Amino acid sequence: MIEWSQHLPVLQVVVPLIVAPIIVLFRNKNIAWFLATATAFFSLYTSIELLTIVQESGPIDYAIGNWERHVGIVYHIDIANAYILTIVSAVSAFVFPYSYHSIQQEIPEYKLHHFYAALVLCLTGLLGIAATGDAFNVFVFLEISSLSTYALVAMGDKPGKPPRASLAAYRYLIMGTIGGTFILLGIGFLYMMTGTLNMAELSEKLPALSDTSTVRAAFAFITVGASIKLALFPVHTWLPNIYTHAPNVVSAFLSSTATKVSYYVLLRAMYTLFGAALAAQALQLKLLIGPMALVAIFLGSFNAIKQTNIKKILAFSSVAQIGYMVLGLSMNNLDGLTGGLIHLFNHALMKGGLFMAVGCMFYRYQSVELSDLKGVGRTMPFTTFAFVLGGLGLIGVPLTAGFISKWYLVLGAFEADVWWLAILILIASLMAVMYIFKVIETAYFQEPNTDIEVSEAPLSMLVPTYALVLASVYFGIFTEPMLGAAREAAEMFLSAGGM
Amino acid sequence: MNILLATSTTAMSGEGVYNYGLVIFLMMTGLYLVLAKGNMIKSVIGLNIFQVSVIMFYVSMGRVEHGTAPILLEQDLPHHDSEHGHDNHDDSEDHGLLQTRSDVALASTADGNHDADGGTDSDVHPQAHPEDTEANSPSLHTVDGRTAYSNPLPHVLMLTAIVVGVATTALALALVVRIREYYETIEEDIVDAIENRLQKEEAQS
Amino acid sequence: MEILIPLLLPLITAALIQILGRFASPNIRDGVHTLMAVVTFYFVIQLIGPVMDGQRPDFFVAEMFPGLTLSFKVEPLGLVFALVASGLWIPTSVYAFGYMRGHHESNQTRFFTCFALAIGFALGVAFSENLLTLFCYYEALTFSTYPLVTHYQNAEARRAGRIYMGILVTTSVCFLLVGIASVWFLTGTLTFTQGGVFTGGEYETWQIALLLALFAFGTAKAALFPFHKWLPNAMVAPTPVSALLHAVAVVKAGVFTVLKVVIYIFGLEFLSELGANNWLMVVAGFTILFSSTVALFKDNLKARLAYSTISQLAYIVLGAAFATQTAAIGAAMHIVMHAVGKITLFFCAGAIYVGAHKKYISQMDGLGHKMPFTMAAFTIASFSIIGLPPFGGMWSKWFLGLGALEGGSWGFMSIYMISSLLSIAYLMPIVGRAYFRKPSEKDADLHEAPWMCVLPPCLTAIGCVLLFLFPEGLFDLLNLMFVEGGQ
Amino acid sequence: MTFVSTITLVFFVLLAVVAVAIGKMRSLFAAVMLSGIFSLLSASLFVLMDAVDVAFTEAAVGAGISTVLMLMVLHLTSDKETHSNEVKVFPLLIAVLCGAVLLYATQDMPHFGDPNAYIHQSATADHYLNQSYDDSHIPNIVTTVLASYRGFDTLGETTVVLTAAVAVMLLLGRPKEEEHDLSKSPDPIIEVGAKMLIPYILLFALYVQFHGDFGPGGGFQAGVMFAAAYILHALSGTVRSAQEAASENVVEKLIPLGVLLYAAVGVWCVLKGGNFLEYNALDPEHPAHGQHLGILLVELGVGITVFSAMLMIFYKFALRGREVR
Repeated sequence: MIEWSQHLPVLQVVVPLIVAPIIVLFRNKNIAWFLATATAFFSLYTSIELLTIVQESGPIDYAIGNWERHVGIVYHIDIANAYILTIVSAVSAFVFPYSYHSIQQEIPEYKLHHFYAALVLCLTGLLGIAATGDAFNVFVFLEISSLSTYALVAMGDKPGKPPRASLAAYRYLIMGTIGGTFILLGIGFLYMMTGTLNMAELSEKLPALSDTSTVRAAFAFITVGASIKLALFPVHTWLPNIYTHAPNVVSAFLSSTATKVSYYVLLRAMYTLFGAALAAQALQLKLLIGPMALVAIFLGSFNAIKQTNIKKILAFSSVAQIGYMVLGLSMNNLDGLTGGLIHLFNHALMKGGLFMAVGCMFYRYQSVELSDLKGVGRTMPFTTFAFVLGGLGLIGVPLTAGFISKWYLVLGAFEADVWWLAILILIASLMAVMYIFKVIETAYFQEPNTDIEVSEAPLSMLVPTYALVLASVYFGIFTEPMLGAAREAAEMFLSAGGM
Repeated sequence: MNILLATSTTAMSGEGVYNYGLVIFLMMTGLYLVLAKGNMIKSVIGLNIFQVSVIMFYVSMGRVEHGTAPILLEQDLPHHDSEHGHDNHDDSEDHGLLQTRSDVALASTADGNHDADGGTDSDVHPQAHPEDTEANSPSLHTVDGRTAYSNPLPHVLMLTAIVVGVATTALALALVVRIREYYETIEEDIVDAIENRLQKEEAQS
Repeated sequence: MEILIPLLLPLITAALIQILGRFASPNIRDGVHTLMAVVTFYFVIQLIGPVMDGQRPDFFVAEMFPGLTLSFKVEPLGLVFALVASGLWIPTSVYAFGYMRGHHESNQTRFFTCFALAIGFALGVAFSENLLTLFCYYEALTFSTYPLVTHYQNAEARRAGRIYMGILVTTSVCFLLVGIASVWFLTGTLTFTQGGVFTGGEYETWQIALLLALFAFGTAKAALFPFHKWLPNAMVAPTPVSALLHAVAVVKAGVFTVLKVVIYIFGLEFLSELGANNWLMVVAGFTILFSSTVALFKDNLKARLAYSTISQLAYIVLGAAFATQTAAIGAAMHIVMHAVGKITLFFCAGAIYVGAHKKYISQMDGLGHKMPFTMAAFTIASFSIIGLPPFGGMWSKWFLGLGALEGGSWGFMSIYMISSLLSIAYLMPIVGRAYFRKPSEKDADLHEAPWMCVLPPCLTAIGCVLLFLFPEGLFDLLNLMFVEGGQ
Repeated sequence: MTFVSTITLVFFVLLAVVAVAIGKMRSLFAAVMLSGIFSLLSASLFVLMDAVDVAFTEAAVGAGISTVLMLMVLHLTSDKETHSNEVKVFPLLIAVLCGAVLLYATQDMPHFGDPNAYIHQSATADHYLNQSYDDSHIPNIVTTVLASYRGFDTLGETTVVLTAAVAVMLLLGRPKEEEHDLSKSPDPIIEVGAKMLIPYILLFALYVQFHGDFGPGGGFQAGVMFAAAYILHALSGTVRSAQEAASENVVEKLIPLGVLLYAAVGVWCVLKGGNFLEYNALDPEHPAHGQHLGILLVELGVGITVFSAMLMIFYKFALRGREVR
């Protein structure tokens, strides 16, 4: 009787939103884990379904409460939303099952169900940001995801050790709240000038107002706010500590979802809201963030090389990879933007896989310091091999997903007529070789510490890790499904501004 | 201050933007307190001030001169006369920028009428009943004989923002408690100093 | 489909080795390895017939980018390279068992796995239908050989590994990939096409010269100066690796790429008309003379062979640089001739190391008496490398020389001649020492290495002779390089 | 300048003074108190600007809950700021830069209170002002917009509250036996005084909960007030005594239940054949009744979650105690 498929857009967000309180209600760690995992898989199913529908028959509008778009909140799912939704839910579908053993070791048992509730809430928030077509709704869900993130990260504190995770979370909270408030302010300016909060309506009305100072300031605030959440240089300072000190599951989850969603917000702001309205300013801004992205790439890679803590290496590498994504955006052409967008997905797979592999190492060694992980390649061959595969992707070796992104970025640089940029992009990927091989050399070229007996990580952790890592290889060869979506999304952004 | 001078514009176009100027000052104060990175509690207070000033900004934009809270007064309920806001666009004729917007408003109102009450009297003159207006001090809340309500949407949005604000504060304070329990201070620079020392020690061992 | 079998077989072999390495005895593992090598070679041979008939079997795997596929196609040049790589895999596999066991090496399973993978990727390079596929396999080859180079997992291996990866990856990413992307950007295709892909466009000489430079230096596996340093450093690897990979598969993948790009991407005529190839002749010529000279002064046998390899690779690059058909055929033949000759030399060097534990030429006095088979093979191979009849090396030098006259000048012809003299100078002393000096007292009880180490060099030495006697088949096949193949 | 705008100006000046004073104040206790005053002042300002609902909430939350939480944290730590009050250049620069952009933004803004401003002329505002009563028969437009038109935002907002509660439970939660009650033995005068107040607060909270349709108030404000009553109970007695009245277990169950009630209403609408949160579907004959019912239920959901979440946050702070390291 009820056509459930018609409600898919809202179910995508509401199901995790309902599951989270149920988890709190049950207060049982196993049920919590099961519900969270089931939700992740349901999300994956929904998002793939949405992606197919959108690819076949164009964008879907879903009016919550069945109000018109200027009255209520309307979900607008087009190819870009569906693409981001797929990334977020795909990663959760791998990370949540993985978390079962990993997190039990890291936080006390009586907190586990709350942990899963927070995890699912974070998922809810991220999905909500990606699905909505209402500017203020973005802010609400942004805060859901942010608040849960702060708590999740702080769970990385080790008893008796300095609460570095809490400290990192506190500092992120300060920056993140400023970022969120900036976005709120920007939305306020837009609302003030147009009288609407609906993104589609905004993009229709803004062109006429493009030369008002208020709209320009709104653009500035939203861009800065989204950049803070995205951790783009120079407001990236919160990210390394967050990824380093958070529980491994959380690092894996956040690194492959949160920044992706922020990137999406930035894209929406730049193309959908302001694309047509502030074409010139947006172009200038892209010129401005281009160099920032470059600095992020080199600074991130350079810092990654210097680190001795694997998670920190990966964290700084994330700063660099975010630089790649933004660089693609700043090129403002089809190939570049496609590169940026496909890198969202590819990086999610690779970085998720890498953090999960590191999580496996931590599970056995209780440390992620390189000095403690000597010879891990011999004690944990499967885990280390997964790390190597993921690392190769990060470097951008062909036949891995990372290559696809680099290829498009290089073509984008050509298309933008800056050939030296192509070279710089590639040189930066050599820096990735250096920091990945730093880990590989420690893993294989140093004698394992003989006084601790170490075996492989449990299968429940290895299987999801391999699933992600192998997926990154699979999508490096059979690129079509995701690359097609990324390309379509890029075309959409560049042509109509996306609404 | 320039902004204050803007006050002298005509009454109909509002009272200038001076209070945005003041909101901005509060925002700057709040932002400075957060970033000055001294005492953590103070940072949280600064964050609060920052957020409240944004809320103030929203609320300011929702206000209408001579307006009242967006709770329909007795005389404006449909059994009296329902359509009051209709000829808003008449007022805006001196305001070129707004022409298009008023038209949109008009068009959509017309649509709305069909949906809702069918043939409600959209042409009834929106005169308030004398006894009601007396009770509600006409000079404050009526413009051209119609009740002026402030815009409810910013209020709704800000209710959400306040909730977000208190949630953030609670979380920030919880983190501060955890930090304090180990470092026994809530001064950022002391925490940093302890951290530097600890990390040096770890590097040595 | 038939093309897929030889491509997949080595990978399957790798998987089998992993499984058998865990659950079966080393004999079974190694037996299966050799068997699979033979089967692979058989299936590669099966491709000769169709190709000679003018067919070009192909296979499409996936579309990586719109209009850009991961796909394979057999054409004569690639087939020749594939024949060399898979053919020499058989003796090398036998040799490797003898060597690795003779040394009681650890991690043999990993070693053989990577070995098989490397062969598989080399075949992938050979059969690539377009530059993108080639690049994928080229990089895969680099990464699969890294564990082989660093097999000993000590500080020296780590250093060599860094140089190996550093040079190969840096050049391939910074030059080769940029070159490939530029070709795609300029022409909209990466497919290897008869006569090149630049036909019809207007290009400046410097543009094409620059692009050629991206390719020539980008394929550092071709060891063109100044990106040759990795090759001598990679000699820390066990000798079978040096033999098959750093004398045959890997380096030949490099020169093969250069040759293929020159012929099928730039087009010989296009290059020579623009004159964009001139600088490459100079660089290749310099590399020949330079590395031959360096080889003279190396006492470590493997190092000397490594520098010899660099100079011989430059022969091939120089042949490609002439951009004439004769020279191209000569270069392609040299891939085969040098491969068979040089692998023999490395086998011998390894056999000497296993049997006599000697690394340095100065210690090899009188070895010919103690290890007659090994040294006989060494002598034959040396002659072949120098280019003397009745050994295979003569034919390729002949064609290269003709090509030099056709497309270059007497100057480059003379470089070939001087280099041949130099090769006499660095190879003959070894033979001389082995036969004409008395073995030292300590070496009294020296004897041949185990048969698994001695048989392969003898076989490949015989191969040198056979290649001299029956070159027609190879020549016919290579002549098809310039014929448009139909289905 | 009208009377109202003059007062507004005065309030703004006061706010500015308080804000600067907070920056200057070395005593953290004073700073926290001033921040409470800041909230109260802004609440008054909101009333002046006709945002009664916002004012109500700000007073309850900013001046109430936030201040209590801060005081509790202060109780756990020193109440003097040790570091000096010198002006830091970099933060100042950022603040000034931000201010400059904001000032720039005001150039083209509609004037304060201008009835012709875009937002008052928009179709959105028009619908809210002229249609909302027909849609739901509720005079308080804010309530209709909050719970129906933008009901999904409010569901999100309730989820934010749930998130905060879960987060604080994660951050400060401890096994029962390790919890330390922060409160001291009660002062009888305060205890009696407070106990007398509590029934009235509860009564008022109930009124606010169900009167939100007609006047300022609603689930959120009511929830905060309920929580305030219990918090007062705890502050005047001990936390344990408050827990006897509202046990932690029950409170923890209530938090998700509120959100679930809200979401369930949404799903119910779907089951009835409407869109998510389409209350009209609840009573197809009389859509306005459906709206009314839906709004009532979701407001109740909000109230439950906010009450229990605020109380839980308070409990967790209070029971964290001083840890002996």
